[in-house]
Amino acid sequence: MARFLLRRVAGIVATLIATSFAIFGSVHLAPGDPASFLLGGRSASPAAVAAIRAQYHLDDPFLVQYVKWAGGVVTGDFGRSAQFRQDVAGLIMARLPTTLWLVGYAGLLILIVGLALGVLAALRPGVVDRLVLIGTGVATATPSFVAAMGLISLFSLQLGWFPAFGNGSGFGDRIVHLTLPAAALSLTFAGLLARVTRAAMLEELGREHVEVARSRGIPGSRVMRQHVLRNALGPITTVIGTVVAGLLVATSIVETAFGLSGVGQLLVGSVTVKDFPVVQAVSLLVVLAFVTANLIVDLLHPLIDPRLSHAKGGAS
Amino acid sequence: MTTPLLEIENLNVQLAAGKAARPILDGVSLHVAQGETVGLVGESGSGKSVTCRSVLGLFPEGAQTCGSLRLDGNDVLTMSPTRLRELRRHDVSMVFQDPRASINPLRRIGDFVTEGIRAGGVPRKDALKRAGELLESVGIRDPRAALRRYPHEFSGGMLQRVMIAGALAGEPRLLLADEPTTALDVTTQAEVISILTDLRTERAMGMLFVTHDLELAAAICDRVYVMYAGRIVETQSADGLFGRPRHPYTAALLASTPQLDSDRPPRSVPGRPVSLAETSPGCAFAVRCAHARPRCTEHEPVQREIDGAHVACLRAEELIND
Amino acid sequence: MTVLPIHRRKILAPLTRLAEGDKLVTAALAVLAVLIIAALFASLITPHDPEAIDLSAALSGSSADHLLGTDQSGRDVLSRLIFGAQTGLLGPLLVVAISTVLGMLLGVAAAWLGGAVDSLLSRTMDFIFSFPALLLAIILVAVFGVGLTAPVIAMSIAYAPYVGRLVRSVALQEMTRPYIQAYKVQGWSGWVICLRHLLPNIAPLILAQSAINFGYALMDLAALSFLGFGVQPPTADWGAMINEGSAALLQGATLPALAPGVAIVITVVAFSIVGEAIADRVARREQR
Amino acid sequence: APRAGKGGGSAAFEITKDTAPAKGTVDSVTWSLYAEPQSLDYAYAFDYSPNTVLANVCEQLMRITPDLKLEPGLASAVASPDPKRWVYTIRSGVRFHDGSTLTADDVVASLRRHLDPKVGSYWVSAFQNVKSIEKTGPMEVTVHLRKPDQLFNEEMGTSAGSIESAAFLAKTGAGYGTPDGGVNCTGPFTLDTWQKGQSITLKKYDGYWDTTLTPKVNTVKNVFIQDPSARVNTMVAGEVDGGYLVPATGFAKLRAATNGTLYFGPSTTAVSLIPTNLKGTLGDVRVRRALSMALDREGIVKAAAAGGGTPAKAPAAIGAWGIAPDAAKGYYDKLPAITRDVAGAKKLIQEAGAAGKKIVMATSTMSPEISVIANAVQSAGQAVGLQVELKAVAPDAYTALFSDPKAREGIDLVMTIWYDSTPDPLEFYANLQTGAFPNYGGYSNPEYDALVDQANSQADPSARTATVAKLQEIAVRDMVWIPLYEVPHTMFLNNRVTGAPTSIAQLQYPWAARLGSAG
Amino acid sequence: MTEYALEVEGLRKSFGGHVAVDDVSFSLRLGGSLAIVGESGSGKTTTARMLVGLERPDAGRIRVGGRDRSAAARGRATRLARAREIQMVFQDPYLSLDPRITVAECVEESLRLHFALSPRQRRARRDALLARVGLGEREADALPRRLSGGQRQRVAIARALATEPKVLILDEATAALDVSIQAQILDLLAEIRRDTGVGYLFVTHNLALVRHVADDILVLYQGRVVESGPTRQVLSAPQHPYTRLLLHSVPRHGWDPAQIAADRRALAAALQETPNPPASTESPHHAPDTNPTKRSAAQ
Ligand SMILES: Nc1ncnc2c1ncn2[C@@H]1O[C@H](COP(=O)(O)OP(=O)(O)OP(=O)(O)O)[C@@H](O)[C@H]1O
Ligand SMILES: Nc1ncnc2c1ncn2[C@@H]1O[C@H](COP(=O)(O)OP(=O)(O)OP(=O)(O)O)[C@@H](O)[C@H]1O
Ligand SMILES: [Mg+2]
Ligand SMILES: [Mg+2]
Repeated sequence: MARFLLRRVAGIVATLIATSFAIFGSVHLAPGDPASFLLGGRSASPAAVAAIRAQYHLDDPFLVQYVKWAGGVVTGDFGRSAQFRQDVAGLIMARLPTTLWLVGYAGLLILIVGLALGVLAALRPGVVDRLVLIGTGVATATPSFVAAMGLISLFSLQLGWFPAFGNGSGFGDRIVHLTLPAAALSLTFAGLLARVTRAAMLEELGREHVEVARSRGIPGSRVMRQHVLRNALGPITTVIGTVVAGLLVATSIVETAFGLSGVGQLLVGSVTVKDFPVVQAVSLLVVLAFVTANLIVDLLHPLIDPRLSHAKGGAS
Repeated sequence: MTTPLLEIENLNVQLAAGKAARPILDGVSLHVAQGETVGLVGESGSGKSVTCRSVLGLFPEGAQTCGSLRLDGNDVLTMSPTRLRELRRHDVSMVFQDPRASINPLRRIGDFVTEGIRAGGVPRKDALKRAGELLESVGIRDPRAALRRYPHEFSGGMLQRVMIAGALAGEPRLLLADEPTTALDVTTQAEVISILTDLRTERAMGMLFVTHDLELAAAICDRVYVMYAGRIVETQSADGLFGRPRHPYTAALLASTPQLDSDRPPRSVPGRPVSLAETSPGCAFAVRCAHARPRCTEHEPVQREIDGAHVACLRAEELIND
Repeated sequence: MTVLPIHRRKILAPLTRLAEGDKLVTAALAVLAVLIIAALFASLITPHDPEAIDLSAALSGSSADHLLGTDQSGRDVLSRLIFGAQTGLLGPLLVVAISTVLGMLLGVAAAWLGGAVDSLLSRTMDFIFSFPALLLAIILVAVFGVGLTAPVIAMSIAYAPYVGRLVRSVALQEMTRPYIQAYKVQGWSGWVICLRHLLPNIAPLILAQSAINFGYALMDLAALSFLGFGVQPPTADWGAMINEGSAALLQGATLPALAPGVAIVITVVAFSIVGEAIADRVARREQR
Repeated sequence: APRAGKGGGSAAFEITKDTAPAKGTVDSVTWSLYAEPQSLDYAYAFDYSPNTVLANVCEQLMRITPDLKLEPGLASAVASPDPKRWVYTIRSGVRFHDGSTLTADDVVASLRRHLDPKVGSYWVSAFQNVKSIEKTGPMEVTVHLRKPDQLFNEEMGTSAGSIESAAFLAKTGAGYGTPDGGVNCTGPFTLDTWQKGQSITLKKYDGYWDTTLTPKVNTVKNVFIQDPSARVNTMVAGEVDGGYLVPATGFAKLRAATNGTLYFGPSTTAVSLIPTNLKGTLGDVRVRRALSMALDREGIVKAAAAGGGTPAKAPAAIGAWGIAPDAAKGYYDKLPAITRDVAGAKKLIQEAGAAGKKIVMATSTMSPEISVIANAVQSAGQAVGLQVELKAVAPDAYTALFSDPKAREGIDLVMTIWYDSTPDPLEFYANLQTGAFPNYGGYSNPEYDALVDQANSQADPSARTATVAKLQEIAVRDMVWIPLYEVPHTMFLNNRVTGAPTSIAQLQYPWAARLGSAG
Repeated sequence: MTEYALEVEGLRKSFGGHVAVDDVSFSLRLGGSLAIVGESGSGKTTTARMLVGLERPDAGRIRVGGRDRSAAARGRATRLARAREIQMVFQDPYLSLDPRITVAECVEESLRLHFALSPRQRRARRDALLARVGLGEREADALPRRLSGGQRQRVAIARALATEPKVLILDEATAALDVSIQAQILDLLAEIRRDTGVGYLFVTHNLALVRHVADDILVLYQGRVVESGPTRQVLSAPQHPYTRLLLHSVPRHGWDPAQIAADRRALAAALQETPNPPASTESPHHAPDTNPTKRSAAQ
């Protein structure tokens, strides 16, 4: 187990190094002079440009720049935002709580609503199943920004139930402020999870061991819990893993649509003005979250399916 | 013969209307007495499994049934769901063909063996203790450790023993064995069969043993039913069946099975086995039958008793001398 | 006389077989047909020039002349919606085409060649996989600028591992089937077996996945347009229309933003229904 | 006198010069900003949101009042012993927010930062004629110029003239003006907290020297609300007490609001088209004029500004003539009227032989006006036989159009919303001098250049404006920029509070100091 | 020397640490018939796969008609030449045909690859082959999905015969079929051997079957050859205890399963092997004692 974990963490580190190199490298490819942006739209005397270039190490060879940057990243120094003239780490840290709250809240909604609907559809073939299928079909097809518009017009403008902007502070206030964004964010994913749950459960329902359990006089609810739902957890967990990762990127859209100041909006804002240090840092963070989520899923799988713990070569 | 343990009379199973509507069983009648081992043989699609499962009240989705299916005199077809569950837990158990598919791979062996009795309210500790004894009785070494292991840690033969232990947990009086050894090696098959036969004598259980291996049926059964296309075509004692098959189908089946002890090469039967839905009026076997006469395709043969054998062949009497 | 109808029936046969009388699938196919026709013949069927402005008629509501009203510049929303189907379908089509081809190559190569090639390709796919599509698109937009190109390239790359992993696992499964081995024993070369037998047999599954990916690509591209990274004004594009139209919501004009939003939802739903219908057919065929 | 807009029936607006004075104190006020300031370093304060905050926190040498007049600020007196020298006498007894006392050293340090290329000040053009900045006494600073520069003194009323404690600048270094480093200037409010990404809270500064501007509000919380709809909605819902720069799309809604008032105030803002390539199709003045004639300005005002604007005759708004508002009206009236004349424009294009020629106009999703105007230009071009191609660029690229000549390659026309920081129209017209940075099209006219220099050496405002009037005439005649419309400065104010100036001078004037309770 | 169609010497193959086939040697006479028997996981299929080149042997020699084919095939010519030497029929009739290719095309493909025939000649040859295995025109145009298991196995045999091989390997080729159909296929195979002189290598665990189809027999146990010889001799006087056990295990009248179980344990103890090795030591790809006999209903 420890060896497996070590190998996976090493894999993640390798991925992150490759990722950071890819991101840094692609940004380096970008046409245009970063210095011209740093001068913020005012007359750029050659002296000023030279000063900026020196300040941001733009004249060093690419590899030197990369090593300097990567060295900083390791110590938590992601460089300085050109746009905000602040340390990128500070910029992100200030916005991280909002994003985490949003992701957490949405994640919870997705889990509860998605699982409940999926299970319901699997258990009640016929009208209920059909309704859930149609509902989740539309939900998965509704982009979060479209949902955002609908939710804002209805709940905050027409009905006035929720505030139209702001992150909120304190628990209750945050919940109130983040309800609509979390709903918009979770719509697609909850629909997806419901569908996957339904499909996984139906697949399990068709398995022989379920029929065997029935043939042994086990009550239906128990069969559902211990054989169907339990065995469907594998694919469900996989989907939850990708959903968690997908959420982090989707926040950029939702935060922009709701005017929340979080990491996603920071990313979008930074891309619009080519504030590369921020783009690099946020991208790296998202990738880190993505691979971590996948690692957790991979660690969960052997717990769900004992067959996998052996296959992975872990000592039992 | 006293009242049989299991008595199926004139069971018809039909898939409901719609595209897939078709008959599966037609007038199946069979009975199993206490302590008796009854074989059910036939080629694939003949309806052996459907017959077997129907004893537990398990039918394909949307199936319509008629006839009667009594266990100890109680009709399974009209039982309440609660009573049916009781029956499955305590009275009848089934051993399936593929143990690896039949046992939930994600749960421990102990869970599998005990789940039936625990659903009946037996506390966990007692159930586990009982499960340990059961595993021991089917020849699993270190049963206490085995309870904590997972199905994938067992070979197929061992897993089939686990399945048998699970089937025995509710102390059933009737054991349904649907090709329990088809997936196993010949040597492993012998071990599993020996366990089954031992247990049957120990517990005086009735057993309905489904197989397509005539030799195997001959070796362990008291009586054998032969099925073809959803109907029972012949019933006899095992010895009788193999010595003097009365139905041309039984005879053909026997002839086509390679024999280890005889030099007579397997004789092939033309055509292929059909399912009930594919049959035309009259005898379903007529198209493949060397002895068929035109009337065979006109009248459906009724079962008659001939020398203690029940045969559904119009020419059964004529053919005795062949 | 009879040649034409027979011919036509042949063309439509796979579709009618797919629909199999299922009303939902039939409706989805109809929606797609309408969309494709709208995209192909947009200039013939639109009531107005999608870029013709009429400032005096800005944000007029639904009327006989403008069924879906006008936007801030007084452009006809319906016409823009119809033209929007062009970029709306072209972008995802490119993404799906490129990513499917790429994923198929990667997946089949990994499965067929196995060994070191497999682990190298699988690692590569894992690596790409760790970039969410939208993130990769955003990075490429940051680097190469806005427009359809960078997002399409980014998403083609990002979607490829999804196809690649599917193809690899399906191909691995298919390769254990004796018919593939029989062809090897017959002396066929790996290429021929892959192209003639392996790929066609896994193609329906890939097609199903592609249809579903199409919907996702459409949503992602629309999201990028909404963020201002994708298709740029004045080109009519659903995502961009929502972006422009959302400002008018305050002025009480919902149609400029609502109409493209609904169009996206309907299109994606239609694609996913068709994708699932294909997957369903494959699954049922497998069962037989 | 109030000026009525002619944006069409319901959209008409009225200019309100000021709001009623505050009657009492209020503990706290929440104010909306449309974006988070990227920095509170005055050297980079060149946008609405940082200026709106800094106006209350960092005071300048000079002060521009709400009625767009220049008056002494931290310099108690200013003198120009000769045209190439400005001598500032520093006000005594002024304390920075940390309690230290303002001296000439602070002024020198603050101003010299604009000259330092490492700083990269956004205000560097204000200092283009500065030779040196010297301390000439304990409380006196002298600025030496290379050539006469009247504008320089006026720029001292903008962030170019903001004064920061030299010690604080030295101490914070690169962190100056960031949420972590903060600022330590003088002004009626101190920077209290900067919650990154969310809000900047200002606190009343008790030691402020100018007792006429003693705040009546203890804290002002500036919240950042980027989304225009959200900004309007929070105003209507009373979640914020007010805000400047109200989105045009929200006018109707805010007018109808019962909990506050939408004000239109004096402004120096005008929206124009800038021909950025005078060597291409737009090189011919007839083509530029034709395009101007073909434009539907009323329609544009209605669609792009929701009626909140008036068609313009000149590229500098009439409000930019703050130093001589009455004379300005006369000059403005003399300018040829702009009437829409598509047929005439078409003829003009034919004369110029430009029929069918191509013009590339940049457009962007950056703000909704841009695309509406771009569409209008395209349709006007079509009407007169020009082929207008819209080239969409990303927001960053759109910004770059104004800073990077390379970014403008291949683009003939861009739209801009231009405001002047000073009340002097010369600020705008100096831009069109040969070689000036914002002379994006590379317009060059010796007569014009001479007049700019002349105006910049005329100390007397009326003489100077007379010269600028000539500049205006030439600029309009040559259509160096194509004027579209002028927009008023907008503000929404909750009924609870009053006193905030409506004028665009709020960008440098401590507007929050006048804010207080309405009843 | 050349009297042998197939000669195998010291064949060995291991997967990971597990030796699946260990030092297996045998030979098959021209037109002869040899059966490889053994319990599940004894290495029968692995041996067969090595013979046709689907698996690379770790050690050992395989010769067909005197030509060595132990090394991997390089180039098209070798590949084709080898395909004309040995062909194989697989166990599962439902998975051994490409579902998209018609029966006729399936056979024709093979002819096209191996022989330069005119289209007419090819069609004639194809029809002859199909007729040979008892399939008519109606089946020729059908897709495999329309055929029963027995018919599919006939197609597979026709396809294998198309290359005119010297040796045909039948890996449990009748195990998935009903006995009545199995008998038909066995008849067919016997006929073909008589007519063409092709040699058979039967891979099976059914000893009763072996008695009727094979001249010689090779008993594998845990990858090793434990006994070999003429079928009659081995079946009537088995030498190795494992062969005896196998023989006794075949169900028949008077069969005593309890005795067999005891014998089996005794044998395992004697050979110091566990009768049922825990699956964890086995490859996850292969569940060793599940006979993959997925008997689907022939529709
Ligand atoms: N769940 C089901 N749904 C539809 N048809 C079924 C179902 N189960 C069985 N059948 C049909 O019933 C007929 C008999 O099937 P059954 O499984 O009883 O055959 P069998 O004799 O057990 O064959 P085998 O030897 O292959 O197990 C077949 O034609 C089969 O297709
Ligand atoms: N590709 C493979 N990877 C790993 N192990 C394998 C592989 N193929 C076969 N084995 C192992 O090699 C051993 C022999 O397998 P093989 O399939 O040859 O047995 P068999 O005699 O054909 O058995 P059966 O009767 O079940 O077909 C088994 O233990 C199996 O697990
Ligand atoms: Mg069965
Ligand atoms: Mg095998």
